[in-house]
Amino acid sequence: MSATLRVLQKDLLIEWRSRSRTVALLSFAYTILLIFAFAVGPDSAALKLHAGAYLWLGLLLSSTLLLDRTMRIEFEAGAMEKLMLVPVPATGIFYGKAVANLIQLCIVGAFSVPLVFIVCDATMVEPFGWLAATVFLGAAGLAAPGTMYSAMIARLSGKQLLLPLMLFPLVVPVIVAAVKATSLTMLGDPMNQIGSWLTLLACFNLVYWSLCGVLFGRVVEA
Amino acid sequence: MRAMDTLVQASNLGRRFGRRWAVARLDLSIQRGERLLIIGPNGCGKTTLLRVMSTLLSPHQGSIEWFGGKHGTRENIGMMGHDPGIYEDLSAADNLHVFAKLSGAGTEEISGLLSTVGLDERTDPVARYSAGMRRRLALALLLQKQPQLALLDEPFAQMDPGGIAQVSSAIQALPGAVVIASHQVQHAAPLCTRAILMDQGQIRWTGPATSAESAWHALHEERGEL
Amino acid sequence: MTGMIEGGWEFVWSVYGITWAGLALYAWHLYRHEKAS
Amino acid sequence: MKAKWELGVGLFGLLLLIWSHYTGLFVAPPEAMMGDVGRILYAHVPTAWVGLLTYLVAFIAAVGAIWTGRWAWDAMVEASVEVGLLLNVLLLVQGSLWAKPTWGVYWTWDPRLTTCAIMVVAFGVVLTLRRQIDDPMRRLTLSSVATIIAFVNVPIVYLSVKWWRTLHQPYSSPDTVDGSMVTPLRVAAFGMLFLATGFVVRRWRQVNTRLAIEVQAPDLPEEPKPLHVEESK
Repeated sequence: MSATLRVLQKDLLIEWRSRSRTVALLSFAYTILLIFAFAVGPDSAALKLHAGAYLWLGLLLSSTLLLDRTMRIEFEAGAMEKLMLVPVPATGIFYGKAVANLIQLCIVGAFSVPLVFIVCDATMVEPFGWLAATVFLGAAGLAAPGTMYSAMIARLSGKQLLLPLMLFPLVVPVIVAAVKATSLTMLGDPMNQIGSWLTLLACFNLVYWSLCGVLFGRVVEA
Repeated sequence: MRAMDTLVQASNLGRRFGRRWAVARLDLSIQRGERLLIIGPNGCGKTTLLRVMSTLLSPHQGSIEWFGGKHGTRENIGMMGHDPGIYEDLSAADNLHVFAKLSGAGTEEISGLLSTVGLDERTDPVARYSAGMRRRLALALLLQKQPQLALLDEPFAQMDPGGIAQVSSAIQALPGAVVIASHQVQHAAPLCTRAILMDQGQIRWTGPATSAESAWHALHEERGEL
Repeated sequence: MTGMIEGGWEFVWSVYGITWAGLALYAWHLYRHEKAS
Repeated sequence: MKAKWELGVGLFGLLLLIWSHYTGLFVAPPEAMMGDVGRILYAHVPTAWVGLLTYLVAFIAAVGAIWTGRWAWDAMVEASVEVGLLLNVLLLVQGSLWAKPTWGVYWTWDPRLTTCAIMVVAFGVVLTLRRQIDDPMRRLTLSSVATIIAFVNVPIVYLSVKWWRTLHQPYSSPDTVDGSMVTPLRVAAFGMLFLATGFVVRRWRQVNTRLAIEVQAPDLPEEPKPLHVEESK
């Protein structure tokens, strides 16, 4: 457990020191959202209706960039091998890095939400807490398998193509549930289905945060 | 008492990559406090042997045992490999700070370590350091760990003369056993007690470090390269 | 028997055609590798 | 490579399949609701069941490979994922060709079909991964992990797509199969099962031989003659 915290501290220190890159990630998310708005056109009805979709598409695309970078830091200069030689247990490395990715995705999400509200003139019918929960659970759903897969393919040649391809099947339930929950919070939830969507997201996270933690050791040692 | 002193015992060790044996039929034992020099042409398996000894690579043949198989291996092994194993976004002091925290060691002597390897406490990230300075940082990380078994792959590479002197004194100060794989025999030999010459993954000669130079020549004569 | 879909044989034939083609293709793929190994 | 029982099983499955498809196409009455289009089910349903079963075998093999690290499991992962992918792709095509006359459109976001499409990518990646990695041990580990994650993902995707598609309006799927269709359907299912078993086991033997050659340690370089080095004075 303490190993996880220390790896997390390390990663947050690295991200803090390379703040410029995190700002670049944010601006990337912003440009994605603006491009969607331009693509859909000025009529606000469509924008308002699909605000949730734009938020999550922006987050999804940013997450691929983020995941690739956080693993490159470990593998490019051979730091991962030094971590293993400390020795830091593989579960500590996985959970530390996954939580660091989660925090950064939440930051990107937190900064994207206001922009979505402004650009898409979205409304907020349900209490804000639901939206925050959705962003957190959705980001967690992207972070766990993302950290796992980016570590698996870090040393492969075709990794730029492989990461989105590998993540796609896992992202579908996250995006489906997160976009639905977000849209329900924005446009009203007459039959209060948000709870079931968030439970689905929570189950997804439960499965993958534990499964990836168990398998990560084998992946790193191979 | 002999078993107690053997830090690494490798018998008939083999490791291959695809069809080629990088290391084959290798018997080696390293005692506490011993300083072993590994020399040999490029691609003779020096790096592979070091990586196997560091537990990062598992052998395909034979066996290898650390510290008589008694206590933990990885926390007592320090490796300075080709990759510096550092975080480029952090400064040298931060790198040492991070790894100290990760291993639960104290962070007081970080500035001392930096001066022993000739690095100052500048705060700009290691990404802007020269190759030589990165290797000094890698050495500092190894010194910080004070390992029972220190494995150094080309410690003198890309080092200026001042650096070589600092690396030599730092190596001499290391407590446990030290294994150095190096081409700069003139710098490495004085630090070591024993030497082995490897060629195509096998040990061709073993003897005192003082005659490492002549062993090197003998191999070249045999190959007709001189 | 109202509401029964009329015809549609072309879809039935294409489904069976593609299915059997796929299975035959894989059998051929196995045969080719049989020779190789 | 020698055992050939699987060829017999495969052929037997082929015969069952031929009989059941012939009966389904020409002998059995048209389906009550879908008429002749319902005959697609004799090919579609067995492909679905056996496809999923093959993926289950791949999952078990992957767990076995991770657990024991033996090459036999690794070969089974590749063989069953390959055949599973074949059946999966066929299922996708059959599904959309079935949807057109029934629903008027090739793609209906039907939960089963959508999950099937996503699985093609998930398991396709496993094969891509196996081609990209040349170190046998690493290939075993990474492809097994990818298979396990792909398989665990199936129910989650199915559930989320089903809710996504139907949470508001109820969803009816004409799965009820009346009496006269049952026998040919069941025979077709067994036929496909035996055929797929023949494919998987045959492919497994081939991959096993390939891996055996690849993994078999080359003979060691011969003992070098000692080097004559005069001890320095």
